[in-house]
Amino acid sequence: MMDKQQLQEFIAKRVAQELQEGSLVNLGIGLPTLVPNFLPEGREVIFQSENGFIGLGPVPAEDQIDPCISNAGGMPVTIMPGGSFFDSSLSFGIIRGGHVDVTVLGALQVAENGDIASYMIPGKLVPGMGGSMDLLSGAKKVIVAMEHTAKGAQKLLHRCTLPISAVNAVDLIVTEMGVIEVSHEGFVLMEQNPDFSLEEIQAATGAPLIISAELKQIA
Amino acid sequence: MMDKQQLQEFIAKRVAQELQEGSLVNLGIGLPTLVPNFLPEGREVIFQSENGFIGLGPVPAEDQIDPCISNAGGMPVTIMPGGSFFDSSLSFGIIRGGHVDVTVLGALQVAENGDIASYMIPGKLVPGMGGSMDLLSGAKKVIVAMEHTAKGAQKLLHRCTLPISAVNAVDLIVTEMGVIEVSHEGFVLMEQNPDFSLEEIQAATGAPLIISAELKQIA
Amino acid sequence: MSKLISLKDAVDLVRDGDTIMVGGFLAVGTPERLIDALVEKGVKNLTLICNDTGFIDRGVGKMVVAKMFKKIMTSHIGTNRESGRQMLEGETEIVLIPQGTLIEQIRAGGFGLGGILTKTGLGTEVETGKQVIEIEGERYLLEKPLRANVALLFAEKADEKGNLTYHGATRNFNPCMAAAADIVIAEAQQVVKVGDICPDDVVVPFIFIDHIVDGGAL
Amino acid sequence: MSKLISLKDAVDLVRDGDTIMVGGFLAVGTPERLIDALVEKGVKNLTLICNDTGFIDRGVGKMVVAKMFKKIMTSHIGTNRESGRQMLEGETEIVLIPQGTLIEQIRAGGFGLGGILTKTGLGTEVETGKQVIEIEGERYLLEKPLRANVALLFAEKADEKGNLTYHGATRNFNPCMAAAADIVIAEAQQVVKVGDICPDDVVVPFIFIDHIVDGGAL
Repeated sequence: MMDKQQLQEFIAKRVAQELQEGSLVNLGIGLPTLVPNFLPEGREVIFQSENGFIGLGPVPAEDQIDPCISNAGGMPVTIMPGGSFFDSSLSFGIIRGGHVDVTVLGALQVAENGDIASYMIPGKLVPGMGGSMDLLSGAKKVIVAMEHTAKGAQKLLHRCTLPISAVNAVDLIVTEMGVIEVSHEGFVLMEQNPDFSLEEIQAATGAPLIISAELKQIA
Repeated sequence: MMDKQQLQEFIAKRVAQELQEGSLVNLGIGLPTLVPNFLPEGREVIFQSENGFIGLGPVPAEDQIDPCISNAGGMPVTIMPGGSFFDSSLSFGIIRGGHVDVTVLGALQVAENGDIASYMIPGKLVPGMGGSMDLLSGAKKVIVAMEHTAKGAQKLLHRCTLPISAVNAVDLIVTEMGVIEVSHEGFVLMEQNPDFSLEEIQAATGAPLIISAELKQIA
Repeated sequence: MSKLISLKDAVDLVRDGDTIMVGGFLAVGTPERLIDALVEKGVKNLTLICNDTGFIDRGVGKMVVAKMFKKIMTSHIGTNRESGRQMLEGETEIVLIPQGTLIEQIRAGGFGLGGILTKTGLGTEVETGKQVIEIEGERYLLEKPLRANVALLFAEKADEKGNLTYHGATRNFNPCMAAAADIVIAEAQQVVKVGDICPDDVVVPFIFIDHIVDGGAL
Repeated sequence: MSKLISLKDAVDLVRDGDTIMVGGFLAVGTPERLIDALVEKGVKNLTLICNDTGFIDRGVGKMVVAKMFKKIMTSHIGTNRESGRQMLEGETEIVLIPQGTLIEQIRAGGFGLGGILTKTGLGTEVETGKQVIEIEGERYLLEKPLRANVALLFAEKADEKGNLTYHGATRNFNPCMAAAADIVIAEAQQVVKVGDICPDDVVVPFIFIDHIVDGGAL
């Protein structure tokens, strides 16, 4: 059994394989920010951050922090050679205009039609959507990276029960149990973590899983 | 009788008096570009140009020309201390957003309701509107600076006969004959060039002239 | 003619009941001195337009804690538990707006556009009560322009006329807000002479800026 | 991985019948080398989106003289008598668009907005055939986004990744066009190494630029 950290790293590692050479990628806060740690050696992926820059680099050493250079979670980062800073209207022009190849973000729920709920639990927890709704509507590919269930409760559902952030937006879901494509027919299990049986994965999923004819083990 | 140049300078000189200290002003090509030559000593007026800058200064000496620094007519100019360059979307944000205090431009016709025709004579001369339509709709005050007639033909009319550039846009008209305010009641002659009689001015005008109770001579 | 004024004179321009815009993204690029002075002065019943509500001890979050807002229009309140508490307990009206829509509404307010047309928020609660326009078979939400009485901005450098420059990710909402308020006050880390900023490097032209406050180094 | 290509390879990306955007304002900030190479190659039936049609011997005006356009969308043709002649004799379709509307339509095309809402052109021939939207009692023209197959841009400097900077009034339409075309080619007066442009000074981020041509000094 993986602990929380191992589980998150397992997911981040698999997501990293989805990021193509030269692609422009926006990472949500939390788990998605782990993804760059697992990029294959030598693969150049360009990270964009909605607070206004391109070319996010690794977290700096304590004594190298520039308080003006932070990611969309407000955490200190660095900027890679060739990176640039700009204002929010250009930043969301990039996002809304379809110039971001991939966005990786978490979710509270994902429906089999690609609807996603990710910004509020009414009456309880209301962080707000930040830039996520724009990313969901503008990015060419949307990958949800999250734990398969929330304290046992299903998160992959027939329909979202929480307020949604976007309609038909999600393309791929990566969890500790497997890799699921959101197709016109619904959830398709493309890759399986062999630590879980197909029965266990289906039981943790609130909608029918189509098993891909080319089902593989998560590498 | 004034020659063409004297006449243009006479008009430009009167327009210059309208420009307040610290105001942001956009000058159309042609006659309006003469206005800065007649600003009262020490009055600081800021000139904006729709091709993307604030702080236009005088025409440079031949050997001081920077081909990248030109006005909206494509002519070489200089930039004043504190000036800045930007792109067309910001330039027209300034214009459309009501941040320009005064625009001074020429016209083919002006109607007594403030309509202005200035961008084409169908089938004959079609230069296009350039930035003028945005200036007419966005600038706080619109001053038309032009000769009172075109080879004898009236240009101040009851209604424009040429395609208009904007509706109800003109606030003030300065010609070699006088200064005319465009009011809800129509053209009001505020100032008179004493070289012309009231009858002559009316005869050159294609709509009734209301004579202001405070009619003055052009200074 | 320098636009430099004191912190006290600057915050006196903000009145009870005003709508204010404040630059910054999770308190990066936020005018902290102006915020501190406003908290000290104790203005009331403000409406805030800001990307987020910062932290309880940084950015506009300090004003949230001081209960200075009756209404907040923002994209995110998740980093300030007091915003969430005030919302859930009905003390403060919080209007959540997608970040890309919010910045574009502010830009439209400053740039004389009648509104913006975006797909963001279609089919979500964001759509509620709003007009949907169909253009060539595609549906778009019509979102209206936003303006404020006062904008409180951050800058790295300001010259004495009010030309502004930025470093790093501190621009965010600041340049668009500069055009969208009746009174615009910029807090600069450094105030320089006119001419010290190259005309090619100006991010916000001085015509938008009414007053400058010397904020000193962060 | 430099994006630098030859002039010949660059113009081979423009095909007969394409819609092209070209940066520049009365030939200031226009990629003259690319234009010369296109004229030499002789592409046909293009649609041009450009602020103006330049002069008969400068800017896109040279392409007008070479009769390369079937349609031109522009704000001004008054400095090029050949544009006017082609229009009046019905050889070329010329669509006149207010300059502020044109730049905002291009921005909308690149930035994923469904259109723009402006008062410019209301009550004039520009309104003909267009939707008018009423927002809070005010009328606005709905103008649609513009995109192109290829954008031909000018820059002062480009680094090898494609980050661009500008000097003087050469920006004009270039930055917005960078986002609004499928293939974007920048002609830079000077090509520098990655890292030579400070991240705070980049005007057009490299992600928009597909190819760079070294145009040399003007």
